[in-house]
Amino acid sequence: MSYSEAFKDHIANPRNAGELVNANAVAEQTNPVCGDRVRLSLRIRDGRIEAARFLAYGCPPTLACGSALAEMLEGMTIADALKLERKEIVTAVGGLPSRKQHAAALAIETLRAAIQNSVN
Amino acid sequence: MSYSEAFKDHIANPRNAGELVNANAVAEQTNPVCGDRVRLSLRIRDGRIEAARFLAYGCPPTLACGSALAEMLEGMTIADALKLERKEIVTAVGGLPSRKQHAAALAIETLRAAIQNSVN
Amino acid sequence: MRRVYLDHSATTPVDPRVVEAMLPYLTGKFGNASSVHLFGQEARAAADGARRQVAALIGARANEIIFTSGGTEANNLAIRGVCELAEPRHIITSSIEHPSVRGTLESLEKRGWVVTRLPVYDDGIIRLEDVRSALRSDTVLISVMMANNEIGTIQPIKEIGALVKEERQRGRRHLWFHTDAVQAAGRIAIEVEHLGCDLLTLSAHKIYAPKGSGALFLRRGVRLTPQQVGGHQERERRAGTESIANIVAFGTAAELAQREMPARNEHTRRLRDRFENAVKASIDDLAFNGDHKRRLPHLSNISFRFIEGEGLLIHLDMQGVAVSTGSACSSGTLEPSPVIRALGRDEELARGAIRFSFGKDNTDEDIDYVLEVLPRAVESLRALSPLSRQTIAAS
Amino acid sequence: MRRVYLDHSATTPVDPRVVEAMLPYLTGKFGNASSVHLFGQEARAAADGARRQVAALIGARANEIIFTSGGTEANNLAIRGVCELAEPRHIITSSIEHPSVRGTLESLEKRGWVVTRLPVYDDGIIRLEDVRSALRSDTVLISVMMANNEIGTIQPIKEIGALVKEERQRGRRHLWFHTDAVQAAGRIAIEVEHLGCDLLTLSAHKIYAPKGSGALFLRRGVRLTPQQVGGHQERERRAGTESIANIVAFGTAAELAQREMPARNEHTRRLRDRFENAVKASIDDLAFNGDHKRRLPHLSNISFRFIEGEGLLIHLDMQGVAVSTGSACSSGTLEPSPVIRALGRDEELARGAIRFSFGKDNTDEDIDYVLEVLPRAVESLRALSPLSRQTIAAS
Ligand SMILES: Cc1ncc(COP(=O)(O)O)c(C=O)c1O
Ligand SMILES: Cc1ncc(COP(=O)(O)O)c(C=O)c1O
Repeated sequence: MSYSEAFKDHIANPRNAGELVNANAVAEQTNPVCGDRVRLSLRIRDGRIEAARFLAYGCPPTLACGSALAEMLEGMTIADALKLERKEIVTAVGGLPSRKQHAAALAIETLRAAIQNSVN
Repeated sequence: MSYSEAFKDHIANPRNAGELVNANAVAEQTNPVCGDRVRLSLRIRDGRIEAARFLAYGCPPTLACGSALAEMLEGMTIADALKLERKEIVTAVGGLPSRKQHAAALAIETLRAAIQNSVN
Repeated sequence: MRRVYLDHSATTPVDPRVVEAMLPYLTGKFGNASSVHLFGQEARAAADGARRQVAALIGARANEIIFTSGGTEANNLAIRGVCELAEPRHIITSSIEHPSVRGTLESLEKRGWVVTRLPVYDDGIIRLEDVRSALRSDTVLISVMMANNEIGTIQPIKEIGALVKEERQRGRRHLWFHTDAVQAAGRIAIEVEHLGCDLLTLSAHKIYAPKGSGALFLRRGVRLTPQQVGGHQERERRAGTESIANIVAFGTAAELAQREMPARNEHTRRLRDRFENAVKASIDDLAFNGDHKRRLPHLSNISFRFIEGEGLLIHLDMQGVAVSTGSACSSGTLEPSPVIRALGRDEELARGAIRFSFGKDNTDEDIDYVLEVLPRAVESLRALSPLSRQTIAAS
Repeated sequence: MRRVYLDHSATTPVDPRVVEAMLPYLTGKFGNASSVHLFGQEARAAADGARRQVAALIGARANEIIFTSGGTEANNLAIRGVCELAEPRHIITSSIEHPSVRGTLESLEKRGWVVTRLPVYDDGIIRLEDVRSALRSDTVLISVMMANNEIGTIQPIKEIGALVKEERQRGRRHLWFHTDAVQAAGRIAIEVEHLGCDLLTLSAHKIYAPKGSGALFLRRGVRLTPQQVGGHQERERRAGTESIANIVAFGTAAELAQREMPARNEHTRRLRDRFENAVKASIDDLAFNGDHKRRLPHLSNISFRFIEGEGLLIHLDMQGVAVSTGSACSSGTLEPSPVIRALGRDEELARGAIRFSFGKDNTDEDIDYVLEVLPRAVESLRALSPLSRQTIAAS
């Protein structure tokens, strides 16, 4: 369980942390097994994610995946965001052991819920 | 099982080793459990042990006890020799762990047998 | 980067005096203690000397000490060794034992033993009355640790020992009392006679000796089924070539621990108390885990609300500060610490618990540094936490 | 006084390169491999590196290595670990196993297992046909050592491995093959794939690393009941804080053993052969024990008629020469060596057996010295022996 440099950087310097006051797409998802939680707030305009912020509680992979997700979302179209897969998040944090993959899954799940919840 | 200096000296420089050609009291005893063997030959004159020689086969305590016994016998009266006890042999070799006491017992036994066998 | 080690309950650095004492047994004096010749005698004499040193640390006789490969082996040997003499019956233990006791007891449960786990309440300490009322006519073993490895609480061992004696005086036979003193040794004065325990576990690497050596005190006359067999070592109680260098190290460390215990305790207590007071002053929403008084002097376990311990651990680690979330031995998993849960804490507090354990070589500068780093780390994690009210609002 | 160590089968001096490799793990890098922080990661990385080195020595994968506290523990773990998965059935072994295998099997016999001990004939080697005909439909385990610790004879491991494969191909399940390679490792090239064994035991202190470290090779997919429980270490196969310094030492020693094996073997074989030839020329009434060819290159086991081995051992020891009577691990007792008895030798020859085991650091001067001392020692003991014809006649 020794973490990669990319991973540690996401922990030390989380990207896009916080909550958007003028978000129009928000979701918070919890992993029922371990209680990990990710909250995502997006500002979407013309089918594109203008701004993204995350909050996370839980094991370090959950924090890192939240950070990686929020970072990559900014500027992305909704269509592309919906195509994002777990393994792209895993790659962005420099890899995760198999029993931590759920952290990336939770991030993707939260993204999809946020887009679903978006008030256009 | 670290041996005393006295003990090691008996092993390195056995006293009175050998077989008397003109013995008049001889015995060889075997410990039936471990096969250790002591042979004692004595020349007895006027109720006194003039010369004593031992041979021994077996564990080091058996060799040391044979040597200690033969050494202390020379010059001893038969009456005194018959009073010799196991613990005197044990003392002479610098002590023995309890599970090696049988070596001193074998020496005493051989002494008594030799005196019994003596042709006066 | 400055490195500050505050994880002395997981393992301790080896004392240079201990390294010096063991080195001859890694070089010229390399004999096998079973060998009859001089090389073997040197090894045997060294092990015997260490046995006396370890025995002295707990007021035992040298021939009551069985050297093992560590505390885990000693706990396995104690519990299985006593229980395997009997048909499955009943065992009493606490709900906050180290995994090596917990795991051994679970393996016995699978074979039909019944285990009663006593609660520790919110102070992390079992109650003598609970022990008394858990006793059954078929109770064979009581195994209660002397001091806990996560929160440092000290259990009423002497009182349990007295209870066991009382039961014996009433004619009860076949009731044995084991205590895991791995964390307590070198921090609490131990006298096995006074405590009334029949078996007691020690581990070398918690008292500034290398990992891979431990001991079981087995009171004279108490019978035990050996677990590792096929050799006459340790008076037929534990087969296997003795790890002489480690044993010598353990002996030296035991002697130093005994001699320096008051000074070490005073030092770590002062650092720990200074640390706790400063943390209390600079960080909100904390919970200190375990009874404030009846605990080891070198250990502080704090739950930080809204955050999860491992994130904090990594933050601190990236800044050179080594701490632990719960038991080092179980920190491969992400289960919230069962010890903190046993205090009645909610899951969030259990997940946010961090153990700071101080050592004889920590300095005030170490504490200064941690006090600089820790509040920032907590703050930045709380800024991320959806549970906290301190998160960043962005526009 | 000159000291000559000829007891390398009991234990070996620690190679200075091995001490150097382990020292950092006794000083700065003291972390517990279970800790998440940097100190822990250093320890874990070190153990992983050592695991690869040990695996390489026997052609295994790193994740097939379980570190233990020594060869004895590995033998216990292998045999009990495999057998405890099943109801008591049948085991095949040789009649000259090391006490740690012998003792473990005896403990299983007490629980209802049936053990067939194959004869080794006068050459000290079992026969494949005997293995084949001992096989029963309920045979669960074959445990045969790779090379014997007293006489060095090499057993037909590859052939047994092939037999086991054959049986599997015929549809047999639940038959496992374990070999104790403690004496063979570093002296015979080992490829577990080629040998076809499922479990294989190693011990660090026989290959110039410290005592207190060993390993069990467990072929991927083979199931095993852990013996020491209550911790997640060694992939749940062996609980307990890892002895990192010893593990690093073991790894380094394994790498050196692999690299230097040809040179070491050539060196010890030359010394051993020179020694044997000179002894043959200068001492009468000898018997060389074990097959002359199919044996380890560093070992010579000789029975001296008319005398008992321990007396000779002490004589030599008093002159600085360290040798052994039979297995170091059982030489606390005075039983004639069961291994020599198994060759069909009479009791006198069994009691008169001495093992000379040479090492990489022995020199020709060492041999010169022993050749000077040994004949005199034999002579003086024979002079005392009532069994001999060379005793002194006195008048
Ligand atoms: C209370 C307690 N018992 C037992 C152990 C296990 O000892 P070892 O690490 O020597 O196996 C530990 C160490 O983690 C401990 O803290
Ligand atoms: C063949 C054999 N197996 C097992 C062992 C036991 O190994 P250890 O000494 O590491 O317990 C030995 C060492 O005496 C041995 O020679």
